[in-house]
Amino acid sequence: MTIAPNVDSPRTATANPPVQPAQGNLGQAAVVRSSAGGPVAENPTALTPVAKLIDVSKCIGCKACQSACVEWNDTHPGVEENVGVYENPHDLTPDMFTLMRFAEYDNPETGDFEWLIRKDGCMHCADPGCLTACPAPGAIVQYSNGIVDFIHENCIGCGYCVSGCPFDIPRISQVDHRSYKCTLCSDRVAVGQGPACAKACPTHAITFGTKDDMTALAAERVEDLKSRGYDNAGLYDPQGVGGTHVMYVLHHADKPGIYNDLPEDPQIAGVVENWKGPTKTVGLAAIGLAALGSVAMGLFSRVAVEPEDERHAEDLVDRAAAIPGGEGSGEGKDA
Amino acid sequence: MNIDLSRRGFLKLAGAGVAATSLGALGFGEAEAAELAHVRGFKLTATTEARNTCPYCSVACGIIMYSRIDDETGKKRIVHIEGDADHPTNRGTLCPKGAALKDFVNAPTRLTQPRIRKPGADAFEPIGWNEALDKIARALKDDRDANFMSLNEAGVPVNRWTTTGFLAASATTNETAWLTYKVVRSMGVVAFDNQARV
Amino acid sequence: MTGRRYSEPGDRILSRDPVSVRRYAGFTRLNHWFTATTLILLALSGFALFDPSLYWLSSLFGGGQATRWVHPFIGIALFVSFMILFVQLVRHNLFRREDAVWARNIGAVVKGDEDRLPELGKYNLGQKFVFWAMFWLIVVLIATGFMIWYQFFPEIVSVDTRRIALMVHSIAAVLTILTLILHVFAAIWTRGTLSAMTTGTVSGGWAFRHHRKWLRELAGRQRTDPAE
Amino acid sequence: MTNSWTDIKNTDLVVVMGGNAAEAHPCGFKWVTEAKHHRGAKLIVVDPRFTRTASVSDYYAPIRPGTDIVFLMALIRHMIENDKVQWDYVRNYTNAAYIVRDDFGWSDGLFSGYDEEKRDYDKKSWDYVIGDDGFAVTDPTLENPRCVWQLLRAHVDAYTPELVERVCGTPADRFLKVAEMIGECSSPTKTMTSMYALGWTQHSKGAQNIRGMAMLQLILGNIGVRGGGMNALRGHSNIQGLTDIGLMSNLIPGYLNIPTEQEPDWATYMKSRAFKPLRPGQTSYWQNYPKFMVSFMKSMWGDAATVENDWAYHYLPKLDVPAYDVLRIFEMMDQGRCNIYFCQGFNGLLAFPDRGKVTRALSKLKLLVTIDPLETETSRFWENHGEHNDVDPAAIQTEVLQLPSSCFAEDEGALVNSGRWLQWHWPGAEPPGEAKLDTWIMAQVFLRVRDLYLKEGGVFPDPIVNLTWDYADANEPTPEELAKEMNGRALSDLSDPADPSKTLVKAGQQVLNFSQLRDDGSTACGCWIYSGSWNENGNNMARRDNSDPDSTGAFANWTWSWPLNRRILYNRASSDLDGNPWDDSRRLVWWDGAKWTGYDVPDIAPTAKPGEVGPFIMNQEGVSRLFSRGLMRDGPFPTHMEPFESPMANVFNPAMRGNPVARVFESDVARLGDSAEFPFVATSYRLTEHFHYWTKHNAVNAALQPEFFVEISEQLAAEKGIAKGGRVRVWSKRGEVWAKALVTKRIKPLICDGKPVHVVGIPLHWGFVGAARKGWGPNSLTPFIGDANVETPEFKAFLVNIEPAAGEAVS
Repeated sequence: MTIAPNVDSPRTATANPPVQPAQGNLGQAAVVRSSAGGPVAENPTALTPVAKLIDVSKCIGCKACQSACVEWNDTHPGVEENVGVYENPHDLTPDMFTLMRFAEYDNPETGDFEWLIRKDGCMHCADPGCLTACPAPGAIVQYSNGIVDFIHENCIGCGYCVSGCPFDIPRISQVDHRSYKCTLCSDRVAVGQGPACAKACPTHAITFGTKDDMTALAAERVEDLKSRGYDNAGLYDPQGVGGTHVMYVLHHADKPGIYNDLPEDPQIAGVVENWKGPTKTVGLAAIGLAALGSVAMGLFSRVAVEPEDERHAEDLVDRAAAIPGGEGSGEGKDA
Repeated sequence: MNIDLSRRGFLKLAGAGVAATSLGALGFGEAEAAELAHVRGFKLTATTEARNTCPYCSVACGIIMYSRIDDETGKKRIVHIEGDADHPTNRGTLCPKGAALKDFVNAPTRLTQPRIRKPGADAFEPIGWNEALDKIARALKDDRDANFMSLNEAGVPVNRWTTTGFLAASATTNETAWLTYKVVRSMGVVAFDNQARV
Repeated sequence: MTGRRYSEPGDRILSRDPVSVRRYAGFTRLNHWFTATTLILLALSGFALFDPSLYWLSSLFGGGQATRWVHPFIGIALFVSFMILFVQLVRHNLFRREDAVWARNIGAVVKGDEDRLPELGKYNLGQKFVFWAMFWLIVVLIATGFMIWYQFFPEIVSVDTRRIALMVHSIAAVLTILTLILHVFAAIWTRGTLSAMTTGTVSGGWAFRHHRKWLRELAGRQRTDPAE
Repeated sequence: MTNSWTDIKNTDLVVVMGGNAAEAHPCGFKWVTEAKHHRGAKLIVVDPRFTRTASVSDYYAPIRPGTDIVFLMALIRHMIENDKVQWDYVRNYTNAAYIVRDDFGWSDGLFSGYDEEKRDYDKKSWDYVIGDDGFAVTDPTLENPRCVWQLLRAHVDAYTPELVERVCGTPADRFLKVAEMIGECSSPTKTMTSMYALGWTQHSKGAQNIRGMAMLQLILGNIGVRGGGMNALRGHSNIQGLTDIGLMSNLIPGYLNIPTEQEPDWATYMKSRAFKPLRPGQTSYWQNYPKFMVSFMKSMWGDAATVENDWAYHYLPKLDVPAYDVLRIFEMMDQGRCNIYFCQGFNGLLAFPDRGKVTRALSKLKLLVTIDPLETETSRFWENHGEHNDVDPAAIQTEVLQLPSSCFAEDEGALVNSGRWLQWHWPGAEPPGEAKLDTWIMAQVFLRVRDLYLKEGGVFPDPIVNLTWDYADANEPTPEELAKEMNGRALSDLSDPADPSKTLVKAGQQVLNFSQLRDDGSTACGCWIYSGSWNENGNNMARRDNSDPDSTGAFANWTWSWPLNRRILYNRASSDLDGNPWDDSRRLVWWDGAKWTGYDVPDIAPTAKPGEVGPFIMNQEGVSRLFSRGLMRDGPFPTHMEPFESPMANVFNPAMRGNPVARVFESDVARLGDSAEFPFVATSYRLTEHFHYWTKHNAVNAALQPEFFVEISEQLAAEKGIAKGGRVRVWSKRGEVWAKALVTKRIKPLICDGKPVHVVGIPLHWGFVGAARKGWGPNSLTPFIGDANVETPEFKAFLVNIEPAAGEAVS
């Protein structure tokens, strides 16, 4: 199956991947935002926003998503050691774009124990902190379907994206010094496939489709959870970052923090905003003005040494030399 | 003279000098034009598909194996394995083991030649198929002829062979299993079992 | 006979007609220009990472990756170099009573009519301000610099701290560049100053007009000098 | 599985006990989440640990390993006491009404007929009262105190919620909540499914655990219906197939049996397999046994099997013991009574209990042949790997031949999934290097042995030289040839019994299915239950039509399932006595006035009148058995038995250790520990990141779960001063291992008989070869004891001790 570049975003992938040459719909033509003033499309292809929905209440923490992610993206996470937890690798790495995080929670209300398992990874924010912070033009782009992708050729490995991200997701490779994170399998989505993790997920805890479809599905799930006594069940689609293209269904949406510190109200840090905003403008302006100002002042005024200053100086030196042993002291001549 | 001094001094302002000249040299960052946005080329393009089922647990998920001819060996090599979306049981999904099947098929610890470990030796050494199979046949014949029990104490024909045992696999095909059954049973082996219990 | 209050050991009258005075030794000048160079390079590479409109500057250093890599190392060079300079110049940059008077008559300074100003030693308050501003800013830059040096110190501080460090680093950088501009401007605006850092000498007239106490002391020491 | 993976979506309640489906069968577990999402189904998990399955459950109850029978019998008691019984089902489809002999009884934890010397029962009394008409006597009112129902009621009376709390350590309120949720499924319109695996089988009374749940399911009317059933989640991709094809010491393909010494001739053998109906008009399908047996003999030995020589009856070995199961084989090996051993795709060194004994036994072999795609610890059992395999190669005289075989990706054929689907697969690559297909290897071994016998003669060569081998290429029989051989074909024209003038099947043609098999030698069939898989319509196992009319979850045209492409066993029981579905929303098979019809292949003769022929046609009774007569060695009802290594004595009979009829070898008695020396209960299990000892060869899975660890509660960790992630030493009477400690809230101490019982969880995926870090398996610690009926090793409940370990981290 060949996808014309103008074909719309896929719904949750139900077909097997193509093996015939397929033309994708993600590329420069669909770029709506690009880091550091990188190139954006004149009038970008209008793709329907997509989303990955992670239903924590269906997740069994099997790590199929991690496995599928590694296989699809050809990364090679190392064999670490066991440190007394289920998380392996122990954190996101440039070779592990997604990670199951396990939390053991004694629910004070019910007195029941709960094992809260959350798939961590890039949230694909509508307002991405990484893109805001990035100093390299075109290193981070946002496509019209909402996918935030790294264009590694343009990445300079400064790590600003790590500081810019409200979810602490990007990781810098110590090998090629470029930043890596979940691409939402942009290469699969481009040809009408869902992300590898969503396709693999055994219990369909991860589903992929248009953001509208996923939001509707989430509502259905929340209703089911409420019927099972999870009164605070809800959808996690934080507006602080303009909403995300990876969303969670949580049984305890009122306490995202209990799912391994999922941020309550994530947003791009104030300092980052300031640094990338006022500091930059004001700073550059000040430098510009100072430069101009001094040049101007230099033109209109100067402090020059007058000839009599030289004479005063000679007198002063001579007089000092003239005191005891004055005449005949030949130091001056020597000079 | 003062003026002279200052002019010379000004021209010696190193930093500015370097900057000025370099800027001229490089057509103002043309070299730094950003690579245009693009996604990774679709990696399954022009691969061959084969339908199979996962060899691990008994859910028997449908999988599709994508292969290419390996330049080195000239043999077909699996480059990717993914769940079969058409399969009624798994609907394209796979567990963490199934999703990584490719690395099982291509594992560095796959065996590629018959090997023998001689009594008391501390290492394997290669052996040819023929030699290995003849060794096995000889050993079987000798042991069977020596220990086959035709009649029991009561004189009832029992035709059993207890000094050689065979442990069958748990992931071979029915067809392999049937052939194995025929071979093992025909010889009268009773110490015959499989992995059903473990 | 008299000790030095306003001058460095190396400072002395070189000739009397016309008077010319040694202000900076060769090493000090080299040190100064090295520091200056690193500062310029840092400014340029820093600008590249600071604002997209200036990203093209990264081409001066062989591209974004190279710029990202080299900037911190130049920073360390600057720090070391500046500190050596600092040790040489700090003594005469300490605050003196006459600096207050000078400050009060800053208007006169700008007009250039120095008769209304007190006689000064080797440095005036303006120069001292530049000296100390540079010192403190560079300290801040090197400290925050390490915090954001992701390649080698990814874990040195928390993400939150790193975010603040990033902002402080850029603000400090801006101030440093402003100070640099002031420094360069003053050097050019006050004619006869540049030679101090190029040839190392100044004219007697320049010394008489801007740093009379310093000149006096040197004049007074002429005889004793050879004994030194 | 009586049902299929896809059928689970039809359930209202899933009970996962004796298994951990989410962990071991994630993609099958999808159908549980599906049922929860779209049917509002509930999930109950009963397990010693709060498992991954429990993490998505609606209700969880802890239980002490090895006490499931108490829990299950208490559930049955609860259903009877609270009238949570599907009466029509129990009355008509079970043997509740059958009258049992007066001399049958139970006391002190033992049934009538126990012989302590033989460690066995005389099962004579465990039977029905047979009337003068030769049929079993019944009392449809269920009033008779000697009827199965009344006996069951009396039998479970002791299993109160209090007993559950005392023995299982399950808080009574938790048990009652579970009982209440399950009770709802006694309604004909509510169904519960049981998903279990080795959590129930790997006990010295594993078969009785399963009996217990099966009885409960019958009482609730959940067998044979959509969304119900007893669903054994098989562990390996084709262990169902290997069992169907009878690769066991005592089996013949299709669950026929290898004769014993007590059956010296064909007639005697057949007499005990006459399977005469125990009630008037019942099918008792096993009456066809001779047809299947003769067809099997013909497929093995063709013309050499004749009516004159009893179909070559003596080509078959006769057993002197119930079975030469792996435990017995390794016991014999250890005694030096075994010389040659083959391990085909099997890693015994890590898979069998008491690794020390396994190593000792293998060291006494003359020749070990391993056939595997991968390196295995077994093929390198003689190699020193420091603490991970501390042996002296020089002292081991076993010769080892390691033969490289193909893997799934390189061969063609069918695997049988847990739902009995035979699914054909195709190769996508070629075996690496000199690796060969398993079929080629087996053919080579056979042909070479046959040639030696033809050349040299030898002891009883007949079964070898006469084995049918009519394959196009003798060196490499093809999957198609072998599959067709199992389906069976006509050896001469088969005439239609209804009209002898018509020929049903021409000589040489594939039979349609086993209904065409004959006992006169005119048909050959390797595995009767697979008959129909590759008939004249072609390879039905390769069918890929995934349509599912009315989304019943049947997928009748997807590949092929045995028997006769039937997807749900006993499906006639999905309708009431008159043949109308119990639940209209879950119609499966029903009587349309003239014949049986529906979404599935009816599990009854199409024209068998409802009300006359019982739904359980494989049983002589025509009904299911709440009382299993003499069919199980350890009792017609399940009764509580402690594990052989247990922290507490059997409450019914403190003197009784483990299963009173389980086989214990002399040499192993001394290797059993007690709770004084080994105070903690250990249980072994899989992790979802790994598959047995295979995926440790895989860099990806090794990264996902790199190193051997054990799981303990925060309380035990505190008590022993064990730190999270610290290194511990775990040892039993049989061996010791070192592991990382995973301290978790998911395991909590249980209070049994007033004392806290700590559980130590031991996953099983590490060894000394592969990509993952070196480690051990639980089998270094487990006892060499099996289930009384099928000898499945007691891997799920044994005793250990644990302490913090100094020194280097593992590997």
